[in-house]
Amino acid sequence: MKRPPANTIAVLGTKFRGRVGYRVNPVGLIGLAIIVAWTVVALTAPLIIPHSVGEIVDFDYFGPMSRTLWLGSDYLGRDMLSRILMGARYTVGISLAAVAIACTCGVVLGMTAAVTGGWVDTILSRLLDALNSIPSKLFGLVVVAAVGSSIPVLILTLSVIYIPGAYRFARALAVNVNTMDFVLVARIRGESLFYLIRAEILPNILGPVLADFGLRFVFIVLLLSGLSFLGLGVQPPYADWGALVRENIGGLPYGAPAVIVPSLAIASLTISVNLFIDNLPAKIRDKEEH
Amino acid sequence: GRATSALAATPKSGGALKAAGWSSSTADTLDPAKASLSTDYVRCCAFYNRLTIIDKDGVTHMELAESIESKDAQTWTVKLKTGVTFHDGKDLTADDVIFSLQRHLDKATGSKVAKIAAQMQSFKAVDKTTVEITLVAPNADLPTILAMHHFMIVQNGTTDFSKGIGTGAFKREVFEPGVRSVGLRNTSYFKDGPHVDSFEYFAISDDNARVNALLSGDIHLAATINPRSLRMFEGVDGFTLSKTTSGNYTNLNIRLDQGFGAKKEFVEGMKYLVNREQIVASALRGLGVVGNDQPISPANFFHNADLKPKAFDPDKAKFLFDKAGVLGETIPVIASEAANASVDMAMMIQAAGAEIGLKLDVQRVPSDGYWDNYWLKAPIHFGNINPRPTLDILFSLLYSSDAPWNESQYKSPKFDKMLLEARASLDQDKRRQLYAEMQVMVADEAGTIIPAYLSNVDATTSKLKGLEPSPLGGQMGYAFAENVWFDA
Amino acid sequence: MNKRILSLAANRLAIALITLVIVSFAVFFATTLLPGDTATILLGQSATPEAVAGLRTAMHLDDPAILRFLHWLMGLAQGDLGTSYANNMPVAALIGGRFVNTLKLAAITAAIAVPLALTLGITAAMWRGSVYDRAVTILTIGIISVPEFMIATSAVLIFAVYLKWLPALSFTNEVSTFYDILRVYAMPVLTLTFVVSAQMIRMTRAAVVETLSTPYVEMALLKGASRPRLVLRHALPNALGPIVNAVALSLSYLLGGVIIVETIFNYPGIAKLMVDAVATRDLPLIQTCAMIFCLGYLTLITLADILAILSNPRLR
Amino acid sequence: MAPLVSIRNLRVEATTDAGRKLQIIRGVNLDVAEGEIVALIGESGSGKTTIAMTLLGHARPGCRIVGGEVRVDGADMVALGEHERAAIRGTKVAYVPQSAAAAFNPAMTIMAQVIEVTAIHKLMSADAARAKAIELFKALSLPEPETIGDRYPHQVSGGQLQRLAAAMALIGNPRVIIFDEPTTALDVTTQVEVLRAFKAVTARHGIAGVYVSHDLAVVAQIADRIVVLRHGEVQEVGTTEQILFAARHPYTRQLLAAFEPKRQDRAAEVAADRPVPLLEVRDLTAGYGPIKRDGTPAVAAVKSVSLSVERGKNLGIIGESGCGKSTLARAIAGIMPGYLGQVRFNGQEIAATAAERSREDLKQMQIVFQHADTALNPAKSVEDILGRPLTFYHGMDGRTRDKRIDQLLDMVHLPRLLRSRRPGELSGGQKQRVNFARALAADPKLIICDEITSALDTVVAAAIIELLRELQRELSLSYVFISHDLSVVEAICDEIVVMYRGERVEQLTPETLATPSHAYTQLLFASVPKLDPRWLESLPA
Ligand SMILES: Nc1ncnc2c1ncn2[C@@H]1O[C@H](COP(=O)(O)OP(=O)(O)OP(=O)(O)O)[C@@H](O)[C@H]1O
Ligand SMILES: Nc1ncnc2c1ncn2[C@@H]1O[C@H](COP(=O)(O)OP(=O)(O)OP(=O)(O)O)[C@@H](O)[C@H]1O
Ligand SMILES: [Mg+2]
Ligand SMILES: [Mg+2]
Repeated sequence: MKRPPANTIAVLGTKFRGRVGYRVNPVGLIGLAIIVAWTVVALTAPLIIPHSVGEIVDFDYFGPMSRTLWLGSDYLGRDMLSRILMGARYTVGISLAAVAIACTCGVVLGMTAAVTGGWVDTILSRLLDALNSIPSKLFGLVVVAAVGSSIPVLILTLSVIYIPGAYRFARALAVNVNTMDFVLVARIRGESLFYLIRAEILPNILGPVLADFGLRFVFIVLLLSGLSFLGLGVQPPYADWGALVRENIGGLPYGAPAVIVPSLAIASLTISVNLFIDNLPAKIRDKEEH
Repeated sequence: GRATSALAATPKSGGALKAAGWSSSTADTLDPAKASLSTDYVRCCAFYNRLTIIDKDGVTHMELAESIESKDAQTWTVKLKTGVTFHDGKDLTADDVIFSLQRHLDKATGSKVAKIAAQMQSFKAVDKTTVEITLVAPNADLPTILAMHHFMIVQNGTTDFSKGIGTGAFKREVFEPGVRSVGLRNTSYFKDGPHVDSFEYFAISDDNARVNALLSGDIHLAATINPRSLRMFEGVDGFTLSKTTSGNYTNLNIRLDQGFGAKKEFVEGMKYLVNREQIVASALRGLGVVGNDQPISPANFFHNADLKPKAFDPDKAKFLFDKAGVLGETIPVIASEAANASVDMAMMIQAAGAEIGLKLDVQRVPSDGYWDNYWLKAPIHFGNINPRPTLDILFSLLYSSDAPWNESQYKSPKFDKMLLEARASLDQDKRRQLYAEMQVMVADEAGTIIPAYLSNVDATTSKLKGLEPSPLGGQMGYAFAENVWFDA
Repeated sequence: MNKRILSLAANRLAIALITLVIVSFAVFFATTLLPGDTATILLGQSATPEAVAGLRTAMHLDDPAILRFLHWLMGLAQGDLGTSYANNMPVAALIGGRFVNTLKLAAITAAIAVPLALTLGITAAMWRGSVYDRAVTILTIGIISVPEFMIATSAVLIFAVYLKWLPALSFTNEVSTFYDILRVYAMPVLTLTFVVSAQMIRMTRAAVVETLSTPYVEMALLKGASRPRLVLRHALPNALGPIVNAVALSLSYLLGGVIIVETIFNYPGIAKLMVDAVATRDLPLIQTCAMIFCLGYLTLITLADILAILSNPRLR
Repeated sequence: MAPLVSIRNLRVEATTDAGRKLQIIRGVNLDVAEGEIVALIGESGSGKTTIAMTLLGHARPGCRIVGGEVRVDGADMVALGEHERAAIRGTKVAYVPQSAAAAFNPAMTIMAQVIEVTAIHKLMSADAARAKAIELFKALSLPEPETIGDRYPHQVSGGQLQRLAAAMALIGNPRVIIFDEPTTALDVTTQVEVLRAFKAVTARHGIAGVYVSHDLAVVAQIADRIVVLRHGEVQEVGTTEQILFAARHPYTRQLLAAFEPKRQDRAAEVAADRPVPLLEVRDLTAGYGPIKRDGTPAVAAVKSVSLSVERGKNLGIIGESGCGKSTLARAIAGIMPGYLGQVRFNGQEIAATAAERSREDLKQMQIVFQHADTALNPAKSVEDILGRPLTFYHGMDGRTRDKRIDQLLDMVHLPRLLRSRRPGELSGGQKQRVNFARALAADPKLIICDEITSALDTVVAAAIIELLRELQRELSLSYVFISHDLSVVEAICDEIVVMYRGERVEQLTPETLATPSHAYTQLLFASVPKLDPRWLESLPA
């Protein structure tokens, strides 16, 4: 049933083995390349945008792709290319940061609950259930009202909204692993909780945890625009990609690039992240040479 | 097709009318005093009537009243039409009128027009169909004021308004707040009509969805079309657009009593930094009329046409900002979806500012709670003002020193004096002169920048006839239901 | 065993009640943290201080919020959901029909999305690494990367505006035949299926893949078990914990998160009700909606937890 | 007539994660005629399990059959398509896995898994299958044959599980059965019953068998022919008599020579000046299920057992499969949720659960779990598994740790090249040794060894025994040694506790070993198989 790693991989692998010590998969590599490309765009956006993001450069709206405006214009007649390049900053940066925080916290807490069990488990689980039961819009509004709006607050809010989900999965996965003998072995060695979750549990649930990470990333990218519209975080004239889709949704009937292109940008990023996660480079254990 | 409005023809009877407004919520009400959304107005217009009504040319006519007269503009005599019955069969009487008007004075009612109603000092039922209203001070505009949607006449003693018992063209069949309402033709309506058998009204808050519902034939009228959706109707037959510019506007308010607004040059500079033509062209997609920083729209009889809008002049603005010493400072500007198109306007002003080194920090805040939390409070923010029937109301609401909604904290004793003088006068020419001068004062001295008056476009299937623009607002001043009919 | 399940369920039920109380307090504090109250919001632009004060007194909003909340809580204990501040109607009347609508939509969506997602997830795991598997991954991620409102709007444009096959709006009050149900629910259900399936597909695949590499699955293979049997009988039960959690989380979205679908298809459900309630700071309504979401969520995850425990004999 | 099974020039390759190819089986030929049983013996890790699996057309994950053919009843299992192969598995060829613990699905009842073959191939109705399974359980001397099937795999002992796995293979009436070390976890008395059952079944249906084992005496009883394997190559083939009594190949002779580990006179080494025993267990009662009000568990697997281990001395625990040996070991190690009684270590009473014991106590007392498969984290490499106790207890890292890992591997006779592998890429015996090496890494004072040589060939097993002795001499270690291999117990233990049905029935010393008093013990010793092909038949039924 279980397939040996595809042979194409091995070929590539042998090439890299000497220097890198990692086995990389071409599909994962493509994913990584796209992520890196968007990251570079995010970092250099202010330098490469042809127009300022707020400037109205087209008398028309939802303009088509043209020689002057490569990706057409948006609903106000602003340059879409510039807006998307700048949008990469928010979508890539904020989403990655938020998903990293959400998943790290969620997974660590989930594993802790599973390994510790007892009342720690009960309390953690119920608290996070309660947190998850609060509608996220209400939560967002409260945050804006209570702490105001800034990028760090936005990132934290996104993370908090998605911690309970990550927690549930990690816990569900970890309780199963926790019943295995090898965890018992580590326990009677006197290992600390931290070691148990990091070294014994995590490697055995990594696959699903990463899949969850990938999904959560997508959710966060999408929720980001929702929160921006609540006034949390990204402020005009800047906009993340989700917000670009949202503000230009009126262009959908006309097939305007202003709504299609940011959607494609989101899809390219989220698909890449997921492909990369599905095909993470693996450290090569076998160090023997012939 | 983009024909503006159908020619009057003989109305036909029958058909089930379905129409969609753009917002509704659980706060939907059939209490005219509390009506706040356009959907509330539409429903109230369908179920109730007012004493007076304003026609498409802005002229006041009688509706439930036979006549309204006064010699001194302070004591008014209202004579009611006879033979008008409520949906439950009871006759309309003077007591109903007094109850309906007096309600607004009771704080517990939560009336939206409590402030305006407060000038009505006492009511007296002279006989079964005559009411005498005495005002605190003379006001020549009373008949026009009574045409406001909030002054719809309800039955004496009503406590449960969800039944919607009025004298209107439709009898309430269904009323689910935030969902929909259905009215059936009132067969004993005192006027002609209504023409349609039933009227279902609900809200589709998503702009595209509303247009799509119309295009797919699910509804017959879609109110308040987003300017960017107009293209959807290009090259499609069978739909009619109806445009109204009634004096609704979104404005930038700079409070003169605090922050940057305290510097006169800054406020003046901002007025030159606003590219009004561009706002109309890009943000409103042509659905607007360039404004000149005062609230009286060209649709109003007293509009001062000589007052030209300030030209977009970044250099002059820069000069003024330099003088005020604000260049290089970060100036927060609050905008919100709650104030129609304000975020777009803010971004356009921001972009213009960026060109000359003025750093405007546009903060988009949630529409939820905007009016309560930011409007009137933040040093620089946007507002959105609905049309009012009289100029006096607008000025006393927004610009007199004691105005409850003095958005820029504009205080001018001279202005206050002129306002009182105009109100009490029955001499139209004198009033016109005073009002013209006051418009200039507001445009030059107040901190409210009114770049444009917004137009409203409603779309209907071409089969629906009889919809005409009204200065009171879209959807025929919200009273379309009893006036429209289906043409085969 | 049955006794064990019963005591487990009873235990969880008790804890769920406590969670419910925690949530209701949390929602209460969240609501009071929001600026503005019902009176100011109802009065909107015309909220002058006197007007607000007057309305407040009239609506009995002058009592401290916590008292009103406790009052509501006591009422709840007696089955009374209270009266809406915004329009003075009993909350139960406001929610009734809309709640049923929400349940209908959720049930139909679940009936379609869950089997579909599980099938896709399981088959992708079965043929993992294949073109099929990759295609499923890319399609799922691709589809959920498209914002919900865009899916819904596109569906309306295609099926209602251009093809004219379906109504653009879901008039639930006009449903009488099965054909009507099909027409009315087709697009909302399609949209929601797209939205909620991804999580189930991906997590199912990941969890099943993980268990497929265990020795007992290899042993089953050596017994001559077919691929479907390997996956369904051997891998799936051991991957059930995370899968039921994914299903529970996805379905809980259907109870409170379908605001966009409700708006675009004009479907009267309780998600929009909650948004309205928050907008008007209508405490009894907010609380009741929150309780409904919370109860739905807790029911789902409690079921998930119990199933997960049952699926692993070592946890029993 | 063509043989029922014929393997020609079989070559199996493993691919490491770096893409490097390792030859595991290098051109093996093998024939099994109808009704014949061929034993595969040889070094642990020589490829026995791998060959056995190829008979089902299967190679372990990471491995691939790269050449040769494997014909079973005419069909080439290598070339067949997935469906045809599946149709043959379980009906024509069945497999008794080496590690029953890992081969059972933890989420299904045992019965469901045992009769699954009949359901897959639609051989009989479920009721008939269940009845047949119960018959098999009885034949295999399983306790409570009627209800044991309703339990889950973790609720039965190691030896029970192994027999259940055999039942799982037998139920489909296959023509060829592959027994991969099917009796390693069985005590000798049970083993006798099981071997008889095997013989009876194979004889009755003319079943051909491939029998993988390390226990030459067992092989002697059951096999018609023996194939000796080393490094993936056949060393020698012959009839049982030939191989056992006239082996030509030096490796075969080595295997035979190591069969009976030498007893050693250890009396002299005993240091009598230490009055406090290292480990003392008093009236220990432990078991499973909910704890009753009086503190005893619902199912008591160990009842009021007392024992003590002197410093530098070894205690053997023997007894029937399922009599509670592992439970006792687990209770001592502090991993039973609760027990009654007292455990004293180093003269002090220690807490009932490991979580409450001090790190030093934990380090001093190590336990080696019976099932190496489940006790090794499948996601970690051997290097990490062995390195952790070194780092954890001794703070080693870098090169010192690497060196120590290599030493440990050498000690348990594992090639150093194995350090980068994961448990899934090791043979049964290799896993067992890693498991044991991990306990050694802690440098404890006491090791509780639960079946640490069961999967090892005689040569390696002898070497491990030698290692134990050596360590004991140098570091004055003590062992609690649980084993079914009485010769090993005899060879290494100073005292032997015999358990029966959860109770301690007798304590013996090597001197009194010859004259046990309890009836069960007598039966036990009588059941130790001899290297004589006719021994089994000669036993009274
Ligand atoms: N995936 C793999 N990668 C590399 N080597 C492997 C892999 N799987 C098995 N091996 C090696 O193949 C050899 C044969 O393993 P096999 O399990 O057949 O041995 P065995 O003879 O059954 O040993 P034992 O008696 O210990 O069970 C072993 O040396 C093992 O380390
Ligand atoms: N989790 C459990 N629940 C119930 N009974 C159990 C459980 N685990 C083991 N048992 C039973 O307890 C008894 C003792 O088991 P134990 O594992 O200690 O036996 P053992 O002496 O080690 O046998 P073997 O030599 O076969 O490994 C067995 O009869 C077994 O069926
Ligand atoms: Mg083996
Ligand atoms: Mg045991």
